[in-house]
Amino acid sequence: MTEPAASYTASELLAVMASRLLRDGQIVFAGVGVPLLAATLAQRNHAPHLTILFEGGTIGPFIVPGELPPSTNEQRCTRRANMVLPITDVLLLLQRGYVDVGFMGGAQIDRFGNLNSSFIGQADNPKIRLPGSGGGNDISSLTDMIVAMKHEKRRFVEKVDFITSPGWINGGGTRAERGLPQGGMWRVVTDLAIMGFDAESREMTVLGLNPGVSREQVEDNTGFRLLFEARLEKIEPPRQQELAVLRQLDPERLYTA
Amino acid sequence: MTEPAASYTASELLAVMASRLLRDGQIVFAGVGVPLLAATLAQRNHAPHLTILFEGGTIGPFIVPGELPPSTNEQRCTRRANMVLPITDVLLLLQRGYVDVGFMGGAQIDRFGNLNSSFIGQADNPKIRLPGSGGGNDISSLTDMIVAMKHEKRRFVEKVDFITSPGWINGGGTRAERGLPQGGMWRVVTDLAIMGFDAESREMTVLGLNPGVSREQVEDNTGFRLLFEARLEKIEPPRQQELAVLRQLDPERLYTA
Amino acid sequence: MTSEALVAPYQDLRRDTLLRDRGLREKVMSLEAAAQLVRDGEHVAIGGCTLSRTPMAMIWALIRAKKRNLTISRSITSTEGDLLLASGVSNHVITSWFSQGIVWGVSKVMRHYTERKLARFDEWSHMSIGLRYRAGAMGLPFMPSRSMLGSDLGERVADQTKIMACPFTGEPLTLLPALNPDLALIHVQRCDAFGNAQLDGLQFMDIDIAMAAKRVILTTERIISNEQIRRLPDATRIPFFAVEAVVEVPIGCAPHECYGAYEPFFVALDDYAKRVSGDAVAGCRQYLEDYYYAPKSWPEYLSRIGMETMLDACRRGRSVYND
Amino acid sequence: MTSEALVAPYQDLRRDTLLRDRGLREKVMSLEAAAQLVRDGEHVAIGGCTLSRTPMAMIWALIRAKKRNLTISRSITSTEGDLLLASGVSNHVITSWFSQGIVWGVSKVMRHYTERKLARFDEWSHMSIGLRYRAGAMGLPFMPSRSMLGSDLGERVADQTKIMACPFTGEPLTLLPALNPDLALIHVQRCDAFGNAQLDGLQFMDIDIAMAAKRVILTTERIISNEQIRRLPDATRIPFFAVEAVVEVPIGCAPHECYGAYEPFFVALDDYAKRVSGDAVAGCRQYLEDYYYAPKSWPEYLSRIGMETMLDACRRGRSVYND
Repeated sequence: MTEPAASYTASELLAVMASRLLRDGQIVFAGVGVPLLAATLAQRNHAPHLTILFEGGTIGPFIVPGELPPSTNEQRCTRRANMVLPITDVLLLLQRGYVDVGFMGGAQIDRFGNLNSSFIGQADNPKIRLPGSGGGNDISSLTDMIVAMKHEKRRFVEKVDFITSPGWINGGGTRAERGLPQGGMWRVVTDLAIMGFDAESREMTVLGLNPGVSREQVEDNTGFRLLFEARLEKIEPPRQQELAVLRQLDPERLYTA
Repeated sequence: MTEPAASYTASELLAVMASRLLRDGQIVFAGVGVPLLAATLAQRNHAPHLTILFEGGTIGPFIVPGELPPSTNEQRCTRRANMVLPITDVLLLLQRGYVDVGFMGGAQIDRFGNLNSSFIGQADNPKIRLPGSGGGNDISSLTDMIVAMKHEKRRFVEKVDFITSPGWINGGGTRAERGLPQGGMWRVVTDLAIMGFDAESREMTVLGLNPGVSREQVEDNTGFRLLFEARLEKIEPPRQQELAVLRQLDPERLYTA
Repeated sequence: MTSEALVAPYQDLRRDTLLRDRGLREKVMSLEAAAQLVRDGEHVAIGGCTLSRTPMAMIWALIRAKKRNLTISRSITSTEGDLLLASGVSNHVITSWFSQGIVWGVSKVMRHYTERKLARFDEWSHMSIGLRYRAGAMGLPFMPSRSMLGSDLGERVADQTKIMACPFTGEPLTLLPALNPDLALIHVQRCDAFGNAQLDGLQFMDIDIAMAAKRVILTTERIISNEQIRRLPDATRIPFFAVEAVVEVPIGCAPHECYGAYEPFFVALDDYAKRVSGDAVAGCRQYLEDYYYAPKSWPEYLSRIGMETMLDACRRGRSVYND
Repeated sequence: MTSEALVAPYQDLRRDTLLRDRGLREKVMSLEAAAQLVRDGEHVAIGGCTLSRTPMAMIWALIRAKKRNLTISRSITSTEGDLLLASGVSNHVITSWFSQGIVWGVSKVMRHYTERKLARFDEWSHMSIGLRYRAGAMGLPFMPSRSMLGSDLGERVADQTKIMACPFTGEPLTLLPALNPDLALIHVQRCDAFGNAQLDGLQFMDIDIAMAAKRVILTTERIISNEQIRRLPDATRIPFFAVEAVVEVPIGCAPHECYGAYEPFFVALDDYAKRVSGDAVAGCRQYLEDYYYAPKSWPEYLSRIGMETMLDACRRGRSVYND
């Protein structure tokens, strides 16, 4: 796909759009990369009381600009945190019900918001063995999800090869029937659009198009039939101030190249 | 019953006899009072590498002479300990299988070594509501037990009014049948004798008489028919050195009056 | 069957939690204001154990506020149990052991209320109470256990547990129902205004209680800055978002102990024991009159216990750091 | 089905534990001696997570000792996983995520061994691995969980789990089989000669791993006196009686990090990534040659990484205490 004509990268756009979805006072279980940047941007912008949780075992850290962690499991994740605790216990906060939103990147997603980070091709005989779930399955099973990813046909597929992290499974009430009445995929943020899921069918539905992006452009980069809201949200382009915060956080463009 | 004619109290005798049952290197889950005194005496005497665990959450403390804890749950239990941990986790060491011996006092015991610290009389309409199990049920369920108590007819009964802490239940294989293949009552130490349990029937069996105590004296103070080993152990009276340690630990005779 | 013996549906537990304001916010208030967070008939879990880190000041405030029909749960229950029964604040105690302490013998107050069926005393093994809180803290409906099998103790609460054969090994297990108290009262050495708490020494069941409870009231020897908390994040034991109220109450466990700050006030505990050695209920009510209703404030309660007794307890308390 | 997927009968687990010498005794030894405690084919759990507190020196020793057919389990597996596969030490990895790290992309070494079925990669959710260790640590045959339902991830390990309707609420639960590794390798900031260990910062799953394992090998930045341990008993995270061996190895996680001591050696990690960017297996084997087999000692391994890189990592590592 082509870069939207503007002075920001696709990743910066993702981070800005995603940050606007977060509300003050929320507890957000975030992965590194765009999710962390978006959550931190939200904190500095409009959600000063938002709390970030990291899978490695951190509650409420401050990220030091230019010292972004390589994963959620290094000491950089703990700078000036309110608490550190064992991995199992921070993940159990999801099960206990303390977390408002889980927020991560995605490799492959389908029209019902299921995520695959395990296998491309057949699980028993894969073309590519991907790294795996990490906490993805736990987060997706136990809270509402936001996913930020690049909008590409090969990533947006009719049906994922393997459900690593459950979305709405086969749509409708199938997620609850499979034993997961709580949580579910809430928003998918890409460099082209912001999507939600139909309240009934649970099919992926475009809620708004990013500045300068056409409906056709989104459809061309999606491997299945997307629903579109009758009235699409108007999405404001990234503001200089938002981009400035991101560039201060990630001067080396580790995650925003 | 009459005090054995000697310059030590019944409690001191109990502590000394019990301490001799402990071996070096063992991990002993001990209650306060005589069990703690006996375990500490063993440490100073013949078992320097014995480790004491307290229900309140302590691993391997040193007891400061004259500063005996009022229960297993105060800071006096933690002096120079190797580790303190939550109550549930120290009790889970029993379930994980780390503990060699559980050691506590008893209010009422029966011929199969079951202990009652809950009700005298009917549970639904008790004559006396006793304080309860504490960790007694857990310790008795999950490791080998030593009990130290005064030898009185009202305490040594045919059948306890209520099984708070399981011994051999109804004898034979009934403990295992009830779901407790591990652990069981190993020794009962009193001011009159040391008792074990028959390997088959699991009936309480006198292994040795304390100095100056007759078989009849033991029978007169027991509410059921005791078995006696064909060859009774010869039990040495408390040595001055053993008594000296006890009196140094408990100068105010808090537990050894 | 009592409410806390039943396991709430998972979605209810989640809703209760998500409805709480879990943002980073100040929540410092007075004992009296905190007492208003407790509603009659609720299940209140008490932190600490026996004579240690008992949230006595908060219990003092609940008794003065004349709460009624509270269910109380605690690892081991000591003098605070007597007072909660004799004051009429509680009529139901869930615990593993209930009396002032071994050296003082069986509580006559506990005996009076339980033997006469004026109050209910649900007895569980110590580990079982801990595992029930832990299941609640983990968002699980139950915790399996190998304890309480074969005994009358287990039989007596059989209507609240399940016995199951392990699907992996066939071994018998007791499934203990999760305990999610409406409130937890916990006293700590220090915490910040948001409720991030540090705990020294013995932790008892406090962390599980805090995470299992629907609301947590923290009393603390002192309130420290959030900056101090953030300098040592691995010393935080209770996270702010689990906490509803923070009350600064120095010497807030008297006459019980607070690790590293003060040991039990033995003179005061012996005095209490003497007061309940005869007509226990009358003695306990008089004690409530003298120490709970008469004083105008917690400092006045402390002055009645006496300066010399307090200084001695503090000297002994700090001694753990002398070696 | 692999041995660690089956839950051992409880009496076997108890026997293994009771047979260990759990007395207070010194157990300091060399890396080489500690490596001899590991037998071919055993299940070895690795402490830390991703790039943090990886017991790299001990893994280095196992690879040099040419161990075979080890099953490895870890919360999240990074470069040490590549090295254990490429060296032939392990042919089975149980983990939730396996690659060097997000910024370096998918591990081609992992892909080579798993896609060609040269090694088995059992994938569990992160929390599920943690709960399996926790069940093992608690002496339970399983831990219930609300995760891994409905997904192919759960389906794929369905032969190792049970789905059950909660007997209290009727809700569906996944029962996760306990994981009791034969050995745990854990690196800590400090411990005493008996094995009482203090852990700073992120603890990951190390405490559960230590209590679940049948034998624990501790590597430590430094060995401190038992007196120091006893001065701060609430700082001890692993009790001596769970530990079989103590090895003092400064900078023992290089090129990974050790909280408060050194951050990841990014220069070295980028170099590794470059070496495995082409023919990954050949590159990894060459790396093993240069860093694992050629050096005569751990200090020599460190000098090959380089003084400047190390000092920089240490400067960044200590910075957590600068604020």
